[in-house]
Amino acid sequence: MSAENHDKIYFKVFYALVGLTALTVAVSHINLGRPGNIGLAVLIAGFKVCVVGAFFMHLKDERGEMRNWTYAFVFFPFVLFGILVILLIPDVGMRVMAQN
Amino acid sequence: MSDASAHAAHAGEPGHAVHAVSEFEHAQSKLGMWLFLASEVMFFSGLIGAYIVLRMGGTKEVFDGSVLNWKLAAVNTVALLASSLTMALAISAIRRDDIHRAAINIFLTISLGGVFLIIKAIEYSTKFLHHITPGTNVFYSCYFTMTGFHGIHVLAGLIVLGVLLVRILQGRYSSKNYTVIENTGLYWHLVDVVWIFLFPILYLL
Amino acid sequence: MIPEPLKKFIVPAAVGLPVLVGIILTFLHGDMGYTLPNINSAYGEEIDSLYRIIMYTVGFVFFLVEGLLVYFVIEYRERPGRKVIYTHGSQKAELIWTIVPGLYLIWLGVYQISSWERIREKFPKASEGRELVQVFPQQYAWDFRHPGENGAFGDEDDWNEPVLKVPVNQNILLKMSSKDVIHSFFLPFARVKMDVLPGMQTRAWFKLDRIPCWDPKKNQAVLLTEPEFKSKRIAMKGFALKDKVRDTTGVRDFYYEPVPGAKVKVAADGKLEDFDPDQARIDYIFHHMDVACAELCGMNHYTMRAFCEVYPQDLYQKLVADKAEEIDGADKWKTIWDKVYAKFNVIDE
Amino acid sequence: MSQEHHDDDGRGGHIHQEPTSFFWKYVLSIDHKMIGKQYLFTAMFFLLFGGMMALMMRWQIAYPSQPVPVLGALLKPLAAEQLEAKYPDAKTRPKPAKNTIFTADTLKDGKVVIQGGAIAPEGYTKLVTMHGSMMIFFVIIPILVGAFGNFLIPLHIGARDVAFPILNALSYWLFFIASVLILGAFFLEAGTAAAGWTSYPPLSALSEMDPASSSGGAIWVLSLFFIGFSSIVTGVNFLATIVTMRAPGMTWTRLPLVTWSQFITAVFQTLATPVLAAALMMLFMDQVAGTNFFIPAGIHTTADEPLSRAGGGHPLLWQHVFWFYSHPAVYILILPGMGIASDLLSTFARKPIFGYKAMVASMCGIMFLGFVVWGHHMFLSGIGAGMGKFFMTTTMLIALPSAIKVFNWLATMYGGSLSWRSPGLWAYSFIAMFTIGGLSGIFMAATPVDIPMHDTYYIVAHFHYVVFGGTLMAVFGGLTFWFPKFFGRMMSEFWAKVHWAFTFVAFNLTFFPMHLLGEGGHMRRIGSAVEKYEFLQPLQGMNVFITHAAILLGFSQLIFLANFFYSMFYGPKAEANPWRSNTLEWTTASPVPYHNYDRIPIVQHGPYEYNAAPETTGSDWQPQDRQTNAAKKG
Repeated sequence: MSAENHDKIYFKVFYALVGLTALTVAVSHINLGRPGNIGLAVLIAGFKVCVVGAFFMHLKDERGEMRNWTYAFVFFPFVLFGILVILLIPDVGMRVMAQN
Repeated sequence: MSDASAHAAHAGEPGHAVHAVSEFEHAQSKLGMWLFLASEVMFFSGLIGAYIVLRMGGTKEVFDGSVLNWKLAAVNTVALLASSLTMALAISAIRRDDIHRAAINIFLTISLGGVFLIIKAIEYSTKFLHHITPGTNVFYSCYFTMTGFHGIHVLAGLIVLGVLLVRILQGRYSSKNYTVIENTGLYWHLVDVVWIFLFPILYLL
Repeated sequence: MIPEPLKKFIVPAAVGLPVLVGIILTFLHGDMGYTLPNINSAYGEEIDSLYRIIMYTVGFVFFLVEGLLVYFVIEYRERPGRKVIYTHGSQKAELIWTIVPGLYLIWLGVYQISSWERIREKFPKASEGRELVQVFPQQYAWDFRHPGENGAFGDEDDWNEPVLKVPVNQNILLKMSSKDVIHSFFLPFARVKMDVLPGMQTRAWFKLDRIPCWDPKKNQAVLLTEPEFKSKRIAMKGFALKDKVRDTTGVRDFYYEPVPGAKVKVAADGKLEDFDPDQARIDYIFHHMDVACAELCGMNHYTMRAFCEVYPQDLYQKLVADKAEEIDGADKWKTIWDKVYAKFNVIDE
Repeated sequence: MSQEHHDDDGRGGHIHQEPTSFFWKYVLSIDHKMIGKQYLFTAMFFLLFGGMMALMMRWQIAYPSQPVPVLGALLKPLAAEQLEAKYPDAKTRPKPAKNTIFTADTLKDGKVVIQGGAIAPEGYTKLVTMHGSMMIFFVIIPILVGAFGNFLIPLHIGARDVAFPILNALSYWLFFIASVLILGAFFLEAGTAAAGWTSYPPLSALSEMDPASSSGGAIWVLSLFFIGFSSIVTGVNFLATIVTMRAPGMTWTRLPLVTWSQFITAVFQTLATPVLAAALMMLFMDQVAGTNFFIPAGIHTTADEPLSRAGGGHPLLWQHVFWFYSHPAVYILILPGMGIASDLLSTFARKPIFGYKAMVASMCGIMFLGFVVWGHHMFLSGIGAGMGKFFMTTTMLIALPSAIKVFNWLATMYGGSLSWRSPGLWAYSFIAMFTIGGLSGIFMAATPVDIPMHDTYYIVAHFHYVVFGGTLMAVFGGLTFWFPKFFGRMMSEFWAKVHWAFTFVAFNLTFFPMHLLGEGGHMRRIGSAVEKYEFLQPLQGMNVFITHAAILLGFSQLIFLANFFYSMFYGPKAEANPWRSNTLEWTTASPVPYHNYDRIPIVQHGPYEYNAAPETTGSDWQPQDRQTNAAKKG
C-alpha cells in the first residue's frame, strides 16, 4: 500500500489515541471502586500501547528474517514485568507496614 | 546506533551524502534498536513495578493522585501523542524522499517535545514552590523519580532529533538511508509508550 | 628412576595428596569444634536430620563424580595409538541422568516443606504455653523486652535488658523489629536465625532443652539438662567471666573468678543460698551462650554480640517476680517505642 | 542462514583498513579483538587489586588488629603527633590524612604503644564490600563477557566484527568510567561504600547509619550504574551479532557452546541489568535526594532520636529488585565458564561433546528458570513462608540443568584421549570444582537447612567454589588455550602446569575448610569474630590455616602473571592451529589478522567433530569449514 494511505492511517490512529486519553480521564472521574478504576485505566493504557506499537512502530507490518526475533524481544520483557510485580506483591504489596 | 554511520566513522571518512544502507544492515540495526528498547522497558518495569507494590502496601492518604495536576498532564499526553504522529509522518516522508516534509515533521516533533518539557517544568516548579520535594512522602518519591527519568529520556530524544534535523537539511538521508531516523522514531515512540502508562497510574488513580 | 607403570600417577598424586592432607589437617585443626551441639528440642533435630539426608546423597554423588573424573583422567590419558570412542550422545543415558536427579530434587523439595512450615508458619499459640520476648536491635546492641508477670506488653511491669533470659523446656516466641538497619538474630546452638528489619515485624520461635553452665575444673562450657541442673550445686552469682588472649591469633582462654567481697549465690535443688566464696562448694557456674548478629549492620558489626541465659522454670518464675519489684512504673518503654511498636503486641497468629 | 549470501552485502561485516596511529589502534579502537584485550587487561588489574584486598581481610581474621605485613607499614596514616614531629612548622604541616582502611599508630608521650597499620573495623567492611563488587562487576563479568565474548563471538560465527563496533568501544569506555569512579571512592573523606556488595538499605541509604552511604555509597551506585549501562550495550551488541552475522552454514546447532553460553548471557544482560539500574537509581535517590523507596517509617538513630525521614518505603523492595538482577548475574558469572570448559574438554578429549543438544537445552532452561529463583537469597530476610516454598521449588528445579551438564561432561571424557596439557587440566579441574560448588548449593536450597547455613562461611565456600573454582579456572584454561589467537605466541607449558598445580592445591586448602567454618556457625563479613564470640574460639585455628593457604593461593597467581607477560613478548611463535581444534578461529592466522577472515568461511559441520573417521585420513580433527571425513567417505 502506498505511503499516502500510511499517513491517513497515522492520523486515524492519532485521533483514536486522543479519544482513548479522553476516555481514560472520563472513567477515572466516575467511581467504579478502586480495583475497577485501576483495572479499566490500565486496560485502556495497554490498548493504547498496543496501537502505538502496531502502527507507529510498524510492528504490524514488520517483515523479513528479523521479524520473529523482534516479536520475541518485545514480548519477553512484558512477561518479566509480570513476574516481577506478581512475586513482589506478597512481600511488599501486602505486608502491613509501619505507617498504616 | 546505526551500522551505516558506524561504518562512515569507522573508515575515518566524513559521513558524506547519501551512503546507501543495505537492507540487511537496516534490519540489523533495527533489531539492535528493538533490543535496546527491550532493556528500556525493563528499566521502567523496575520503577513502575516498585511504585505498584509500594502503592499496594501504602495508605490511601499517601498515595493520592489527585494532589497532582491532571489537566496539565492530559495536555502533555496529547502533546506527546502528537509528537509521535509527526515522527511517524517524518519517517514515511523520508521513505518517499520528501526531505522537505520530513524536516518539517521532525521540527514539529522537537517543538511538541519541547512543549512537554516546559509543561513538566511548570509542574515541578509549582510543587517546589509549595515545598513539596521527593522526600515529602513515598508517593512523591515515586512521582519525581519516574517522571524525572522519563523527562531525561525525552530530553535525550530531543537532542538526537536536533542532530537529525540538521543532518536532514544537509541532505544526508534518503529513502536509501534513513535507518537512523527510523531508530530514533522507535525510541521516541517508546518514550510515548512509557508516558501512556505513567499518566493514568500517577495522575488519575 | 620411577618405574613406568607408576609414571601416570605422578601428576594426580602431586596435586591430589596435598589436597587430601590439607583437608585432613583442617579437621585436626581447631579442637574439632565444628558441628554445633543442638539444644533446640522444637525443630533442631528436624534440621539436622534433613541436613544428614542431603549430606549422604550429595556425598554419594560427590564421590561418584569426582571418582569417575579422576579415573577417566588417568585411564583415558593421551597415549600413542589410543582409539577414541566417537559418539554424539545417547538419548537413554541422558534421560536417565535427567530423570533420576530430577525426581530426587522434587522429592527433596516436597519432603522439607512440612519442616519449613513448622519452623516458619506454625508459631506457638498462647494456649500452648509460650514465653514472649520482643527483640529490638540497634546498631551494635541488642535490647530484649520481657512482658513481665502478666505476660502482656505495653504496661508497667515490662522489663528490658541487653541479655536474653529465657526458661528452659518452654516455647519461646521472639517478635523482632529493628530500630535502625537490618540485623539478623542468630542463636547458633538452637539453629535459630532470622533477619530483623526496621518498619516490620519478623518472628522466630524455639524451645531449649539444656542450660549452658561452666565447669570450673575443666574450664569449659557444659550443657546441663534441667534435672542435672537441679541435682548439682550451681553458683548463680558471685563469679565474673574473665578471658586471657592466648596469642597473636586472638584466641581467648575463658575462666571464672570470684568477685572480691561478694557473696556467692548457689542454687541447689531449687533453693538459693548465699555463701562466702571460700566455703561455697560448687559443681558448676551459671553460664550463657552467644547471640550473634549475622547480617552486616555497620562498621562495628563484629561487636554486636549478646548473651542468652537459660533458667530452669522455677528460677525463671522467681526472676520475673524479682523484676516486677525492682522496676518502677516509669521505664523507658513508655516512650516513642510504644507509639511505633505498640501494634507488635497485637499482631499474632 | 542460507548459502547464497556473499560476504559483500555486509552480513559478515566489511573489510576495513587497519588504523595506523597509536591512538586509533590501541586506545579508541573499534576492533573487537583490541577491545577484548582492553577488557582483559583492565580486569586483570582489578583481579590483582581484589585479590590483595581478600588477603588483607584474611590477615585481619587470622591475626586480628595485628599490623598487615608490608602494606600496613606502607599505607598506614601518620598520627597527629607524628605529623607534628615531622613538620614542626604548623604552616607547612599537612592535615592528618584520612585513611578509612588502616589504623594509625597510637602514641603515648612520644612513644608508639600500639603499632598502626592494622585493618580498622570500618576498613574491614569496606574491604568486604569492594572485594565483592570488584570481583563480580570488574573482574569476572568483564573477563568472561568483555574479553572472551568480544574476542571469540565474531571469530566463532565467522564474522569480521560485532554488529555495532562503535557501541562496542562505547561499552568499554563506560566500563572504564565505572572503574575510575570505584577506585576514586577510596580517596573520599568517608571512604568507599561499606554495606556489602549487596548493599542492603537502610544501611546503604542513610549516612546516619553508615557515614559513607551518601558519599562513597553514592559513588558505588553510580559506578555500578555505568557498568550496568556498559553490559546492556554489550548484551544488545552480542545478541544482534549472534542473531544476524553468523556465517553461511553456521546454523544454531553448529554454534560452539562458548557462543551459545554468550548468547544466553547476553539475554540476561539485556533484560536483567536494566532492573538493577532501576534499583540503583532508586537507592541513589534515597541516598542523595531524600526519597523513601527503601526507608520505612519509625527508624531511629542510635541516640533513640526519630530519623527526620517521611518513611513509607520497604527494605525488602530493594532486596527483591536487586536479586531479580543479581541472581541472573550469578548465571552471567558461570555460563560462559561452562561454555569455555565444554570447548576445552571436547578439544582435549578429542571427542565430540556428549549430548550437544542437551547442553544447549539446559542453558536455555537456566535462562528461563533463572528469572524466578532469586528469592532463595532471601529465605531468612522476612519474606513470607509461602514465597519461601515457591522459591525453594524453583531453586530445586534449576539445579537440574547443571546436573545434566556435569554428567554430559563426564560422558564426554569417557573413552576419550585426555591430554594433560594445561588447558585440559584446567577444564578437568573446572568440572571437579564446579561439582563441589553445585552440590553444596543443595544444602542452601533446602530451606530448613539454610537456616543455620545462611550468612555463614558455608555460603562463602559455596560461591567461591563456583566462581573461583569454576569460572576463574575456566578463564585460566581459556587464556592459555586462546593465547596464540590473542598474541600469536604460546605460553610456557611448564609454568602453566606449575601455576595450575599450585592454584588447584592452594584453592582447595583455602576454600574447603570454609565449609567446616560455616557448619561451626562462623558468620561471614565479620572481621575479628574471635575477639567477641566464645563459640567461635575453636575455629580460630582453622581460620589461621585458611589464611596461610590463601596467601599461598595469592602468590601462586604471580606465576601466571609472569608466564603471561613473558610469553606475550618472548614466547615461541604459534602456528595457526597449535591445539588441532575444529572451531573457525583456528582456520585463520595467529595472531588473528585485523579483518579476521579473508573470505567469510562457509560452515560444513558442527564444532566438535573429532575422530569422526580417523582411519580414512590420518587426522583426528576437521575444521568447521571443511567437510567431515565421514562426509568425504561417502
